[in-house]
Amino acid sequence: MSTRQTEPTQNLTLVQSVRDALATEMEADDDVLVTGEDVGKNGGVFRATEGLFDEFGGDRVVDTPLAESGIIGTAVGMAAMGLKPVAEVQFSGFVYPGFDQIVSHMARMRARSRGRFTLPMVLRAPYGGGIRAPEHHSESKEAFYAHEAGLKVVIPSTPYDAKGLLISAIRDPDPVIFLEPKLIYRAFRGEVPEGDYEVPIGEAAVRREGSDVSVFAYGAMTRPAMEAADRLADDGVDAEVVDLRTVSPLDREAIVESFEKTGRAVVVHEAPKTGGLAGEITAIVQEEALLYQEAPVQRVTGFDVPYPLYAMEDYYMPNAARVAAGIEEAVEF
Amino acid sequence: MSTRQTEPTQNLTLVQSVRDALATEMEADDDVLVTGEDVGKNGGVFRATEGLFDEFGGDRVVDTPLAESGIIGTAVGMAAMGLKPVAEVQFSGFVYPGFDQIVSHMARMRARSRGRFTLPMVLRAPYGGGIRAPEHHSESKEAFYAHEAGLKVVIPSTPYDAKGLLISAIRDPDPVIFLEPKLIYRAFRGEVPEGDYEVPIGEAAVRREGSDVSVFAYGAMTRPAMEAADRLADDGVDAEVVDLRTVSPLDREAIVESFEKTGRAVVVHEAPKTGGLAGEITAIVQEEALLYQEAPVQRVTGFDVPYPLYAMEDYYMPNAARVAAGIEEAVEF
Amino acid sequence: MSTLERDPREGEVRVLDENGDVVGDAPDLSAEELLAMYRQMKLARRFDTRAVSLQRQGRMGTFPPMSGQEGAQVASAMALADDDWVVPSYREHAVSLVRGVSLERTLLYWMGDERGSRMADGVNVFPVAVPIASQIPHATGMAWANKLRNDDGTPDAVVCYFGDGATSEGDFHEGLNFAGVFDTPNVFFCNNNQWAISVPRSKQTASATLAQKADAYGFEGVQVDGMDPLAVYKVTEEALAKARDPDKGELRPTLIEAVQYRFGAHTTADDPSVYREDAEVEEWKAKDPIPRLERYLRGRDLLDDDRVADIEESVETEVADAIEAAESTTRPDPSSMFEHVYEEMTPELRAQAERFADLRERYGDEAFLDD
Amino acid sequence: MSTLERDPREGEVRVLDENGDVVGDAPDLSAEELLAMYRQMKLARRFDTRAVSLQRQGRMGTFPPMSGQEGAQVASAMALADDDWVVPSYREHAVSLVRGVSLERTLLYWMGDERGSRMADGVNVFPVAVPIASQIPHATGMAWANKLRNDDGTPDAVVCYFGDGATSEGDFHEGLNFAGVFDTPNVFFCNNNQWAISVPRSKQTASATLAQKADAYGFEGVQVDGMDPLAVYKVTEEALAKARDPDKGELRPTLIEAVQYRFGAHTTADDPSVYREDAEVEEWKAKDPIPRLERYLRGRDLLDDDRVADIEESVETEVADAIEAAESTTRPDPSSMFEHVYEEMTPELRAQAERFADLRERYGDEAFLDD
Ligand SMILES: Cc1ncc(C[n+]2csc(CCOP(=O)(O)OP(=O)(O)O)c2C)c(N)n1
Ligand SMILES: Cc1ncc(C[n+]2csc(CCOP(=O)(O)OP(=O)(O)O)c2C)c(N)n1
Ligand SMILES: [Mg+2]
Ligand SMILES: [Mg+2]
Repeated sequence: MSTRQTEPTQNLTLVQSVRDALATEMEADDDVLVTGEDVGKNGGVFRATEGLFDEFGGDRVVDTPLAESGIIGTAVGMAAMGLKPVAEVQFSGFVYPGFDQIVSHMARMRARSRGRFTLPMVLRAPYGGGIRAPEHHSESKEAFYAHEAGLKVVIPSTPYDAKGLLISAIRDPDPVIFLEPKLIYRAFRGEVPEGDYEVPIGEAAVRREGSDVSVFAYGAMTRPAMEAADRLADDGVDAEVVDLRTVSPLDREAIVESFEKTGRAVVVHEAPKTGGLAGEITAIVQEEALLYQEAPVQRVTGFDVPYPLYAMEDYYMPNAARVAAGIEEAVEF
Repeated sequence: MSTRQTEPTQNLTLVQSVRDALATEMEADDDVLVTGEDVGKNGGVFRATEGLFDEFGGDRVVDTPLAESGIIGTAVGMAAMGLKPVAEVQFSGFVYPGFDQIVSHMARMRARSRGRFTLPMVLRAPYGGGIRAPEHHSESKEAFYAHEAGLKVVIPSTPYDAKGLLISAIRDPDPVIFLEPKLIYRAFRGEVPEGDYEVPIGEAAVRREGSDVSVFAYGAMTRPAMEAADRLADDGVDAEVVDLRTVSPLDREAIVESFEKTGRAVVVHEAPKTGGLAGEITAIVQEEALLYQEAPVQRVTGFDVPYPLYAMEDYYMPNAARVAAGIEEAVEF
Repeated sequence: MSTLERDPREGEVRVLDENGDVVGDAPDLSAEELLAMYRQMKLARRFDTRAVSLQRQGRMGTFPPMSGQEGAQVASAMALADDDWVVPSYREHAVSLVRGVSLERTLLYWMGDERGSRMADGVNVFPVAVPIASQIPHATGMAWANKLRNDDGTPDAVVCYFGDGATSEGDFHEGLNFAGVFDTPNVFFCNNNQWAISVPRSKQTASATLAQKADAYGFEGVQVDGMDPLAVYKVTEEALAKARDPDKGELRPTLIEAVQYRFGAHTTADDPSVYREDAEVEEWKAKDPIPRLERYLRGRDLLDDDRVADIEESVETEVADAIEAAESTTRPDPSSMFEHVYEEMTPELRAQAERFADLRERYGDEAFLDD
Repeated sequence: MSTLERDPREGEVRVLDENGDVVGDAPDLSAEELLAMYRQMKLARRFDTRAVSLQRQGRMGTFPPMSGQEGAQVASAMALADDDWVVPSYREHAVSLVRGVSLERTLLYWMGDERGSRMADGVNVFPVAVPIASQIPHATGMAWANKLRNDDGTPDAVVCYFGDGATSEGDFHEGLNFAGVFDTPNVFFCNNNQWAISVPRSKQTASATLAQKADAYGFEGVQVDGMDPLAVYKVTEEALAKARDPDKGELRPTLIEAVQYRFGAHTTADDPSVYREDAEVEEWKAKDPIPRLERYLRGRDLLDDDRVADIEESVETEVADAIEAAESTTRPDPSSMFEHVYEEMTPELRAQAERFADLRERYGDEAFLDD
């Protein structure tokens, strides 16, 4: 389902569109509630829940104690009873105290109960690096969640998608992990319909068509991917940029389609290289389209090091220059 | 360092060799101690610590309260003070309550403190499926740990390696996650030197030389890989079987060397396919040796489902038939 | 006084002493209810014994017996109202039984068949939770949902069961803390059976009682003789009443520590002789809840030898029928593994399921089962 | 009495009242020690103020100020013996200062330079722990190691700091429970500054005090006026003595709840006016530990206007020098990112480091810094 073109829009940042999605769904569905640390009066440390407490009250916008397993575990319980909790973990690097609840329960309650108990819940977390934050505030470990069956994992890259994907996530009958790239929370604005609309989970978007090489990216990495593609256009390299938007399930069809066209690929993510989703995507293309492959898939990713303190983070994060170097290697192979 | 051929050996199962490694290192080094649930008087639920409590006393073989974050977190503290704790988590599926301690601290204390505080600790856990155990007792999520920089991850497949690798892990200045495939804890015996010896972390072993296709496996999956190779030998397919032994850091050199010889590969693991290490290994071979590649790398893995209860586990676990089918596809492409 | 010196059981609630003599106020239970309680306990004991031998005979996988714990389980479960919820660990077969989970279903579960994990519609029991203590936050969330959705101020309660070992896990702490803060209609029922596998209660925590851990969350903790079914019924009933409708200044949740003992092994894979003395077991067997309640009922002329024999016979048949039914259930369809992962299969999962079907067709199921 | 009704501060240890008048037994501190305490508190306050403005000026990243908490931090840290250890959270600049971590190093850390996280050799302070409560099990493990390695029965103690919010995390529970069970020489020092970002203490837990949470672990919990440095010194000293050498029947660990207030924002990224009233802040500012100690010292003729001015001047210079030193430190070498991940780089990591060096060479550092 996509938005009607005539609908009024607002010019929002990504974090505002997250807030807008929450307000929209809370308005529409009494079963939706928001829980987490500082999501209430404070409106969230990034203001993603700003004003919701005043609008919907303390029963539906709940400041919890400081305990991630408690947050996720109680959301599992609420969801099993039919509520639709949208739980926030303050930064994706702080999900881990609640990791057991995710992999042992959130991902499997449906399978365990053979469909009797389902968990229409969303776990939101600001995600990724680049904002000069302290240790543990810049993690991107989407690969953990993508390896766990039963979860869906969404990472938007535009205000429009953020709202549409979050609405889809809240309505989704399955548990969704919704990772919000905080580097682009306020980096730019976009037109976002006022009403409700869904952007389907599991569908990639081609952000730039091209024929020489496919650049697969998501979240905040879509920007440097686009920028590198633009830069290289001047050198006659025609890069296609595919924004995956959902990393579980991956849109294999879109990935393969683009790769069959170009025969070359660069995968970009902030997460460390080894064990990151670039490996998975590489495996997919050679599994489905080896005969089209003309060069090794280039992985332009974070390094296999703990995310450094911010004095060095610009060197850690993939950027346009590194993506461009990857594209060049793919094209020149 | 390898064992001298003249040394006396014992005929041990894999779990006995784990115990033997612990006893050997505890004997040699007073700083080594064992902690975990039921590791003391009970000798571990798989008897991996049998007799150690009587031999080394309650200060060095410690039954802890039932709390994995406490187990791993206190081991971090002990290791920072120079002890060499070998902490056991009873099953790898129960590591998750302590996952934060692993990714936020165990993996990074050295980097965070720029080398002042190092963690010469080992986290052992029985691992993998196939023993008709209840839910959560059959997990294999080595990919989580391999994606986290700062950890080493070892998965032995023979009694000889189990002892030598565990001794190396205990002596290693960095934190090691040591996953013990419980399907083969007692499935067969092997000659194990009585004295101490190291099997180096980070080195794969070629278990069977071959020229047509490389089968990469580790842990309990080495057996069906060998069996499939043997079966197909009758059909004239000459498969090489490489037992990775360490999954972080991967022995890229051995992987690439084998693949350059065969041009075809099958990767076998119990873990779910998506986001599993087969993707990483596929990415490595095409990154380093695309020009040698003659067929898509076949991933023979667990399915993207929660590990089923045991009535169905034989259908979930990769076995010789599935590996053979994968080899055939790789060879016939 | 240091907690090290205090007698950890001095404040324990009791109704029957070890001989079945009344030493406290009995709860208000009808003759039928008392007899039903007795029968369920007998049924649970018999089921437990048979299940252990099924495992020994290779007819079932690892099984966690609960003999000795029938008093705590049956009596607490009987105190619930129909709409209340139970969130069990893996050892609450008798609770489940009382709450309407068939023995057949419980057997199927321990036979490794996921269908045993699907509670029948209308049965307000959550699936077995294997990771220790991890079900506690669920129970808090469920009770919280009940409270949020309830309009008349008396929400349905949620009773969560766990062991003594579970009190050491972070999830115990977080689940109970949330319950205190959000004042949720929960009863946290700790089956303190003295052992967490081989680790005795005394090494699990230095606190004198487990009940006192409730202090940390601002609500009440109660210690009860868990092998005294009438005392258990009483404290559970009171806790449930408070959960639904607390007095002013009271918080809804309660932590109940039911002091008891597991007579058998931790599971059929465990050998308790390695870590505990027979004398200790015998000491606790003297507190067996079943003869205690039986003596009480005989004393009130609700039971005699004939009725006991009748009950034993009917219980025997019921267990045998359940085993027969479970064992004659056709094995699950292997392809069902791919179902219920998501509401709708993802394309990749569908592809995997198809490939799996294809392999089975090509090689036959023997190929999967041979190693 | 229900915990809801009890005055949560009724059992609090106090020495100085809000006017600096003595209302309890003062600890045995020399004039030098008292003056040192005062100076460190002044230094911490000044440092804090300057650090916040550095952030405002874009010269430093997010910073968590601690004004208002100097009494708890300085006094507790001064009570430690040289060989004792400190395991801090992220707000213990004053503790670190007292324990020998230079202000320059603390600044470097908050300027995003990992070298600020490497404590100098011989400084028994663990690196900053950002994930709330996660350092608590480390402290237990460290104290456990001290006890195991100690032969004379009086092991070095480990003092772990954390906030009120941290008490809700599972790691608080597990860390304290292990400490009780293994009877480790720990002091768990809770800086209850009333707020966990925007969540007030009253919503963090329903327990009346945080100190009483120690009951769950079988050891002592003490509540102290955390803005009364002399009271803090006293309870910490007592806890440390017990940690090293407990009386019979006593357990070594103590949970200290130091009741205090953070005057400023949670961090420079936080705006407390959104969630709390100015009046509340003013009320707590009246308890400011610095003027309280100052009045006490003036009353005993240890301070007068001149000495205060001298101290203020020397403190000013010390902070300015630290800032100067931190800001003139050359930026870290980007390739150092690959170091200290392992004792020896793995081959893959070496390859990544080489490729990184190559890219820097080819494109120049500008290419990395421009977006
Ligand atoms: C998180 C986790 N860690 C470890 C285990 C393994 N394990 C299963 S039962 C058990 C002991 C549980 O003791 P207790 O809570 O007292 O319950 P009981 O079995 O006595 O009923 C352990 C350690 C587990 N299931 N989950
Ligand atoms: C595990 C974890 N969850 C969330 C956060 C984000 N966070 C940082 S500080 C803080 C509040 C801490 O409050 P408290 O423990 O009272 O310490 P204070 O900051 O008041 O000193 C939160 C929620 C974190 N750092 N770690
Ligand atoms: Mg128990
Ligand atoms: Mg606080």
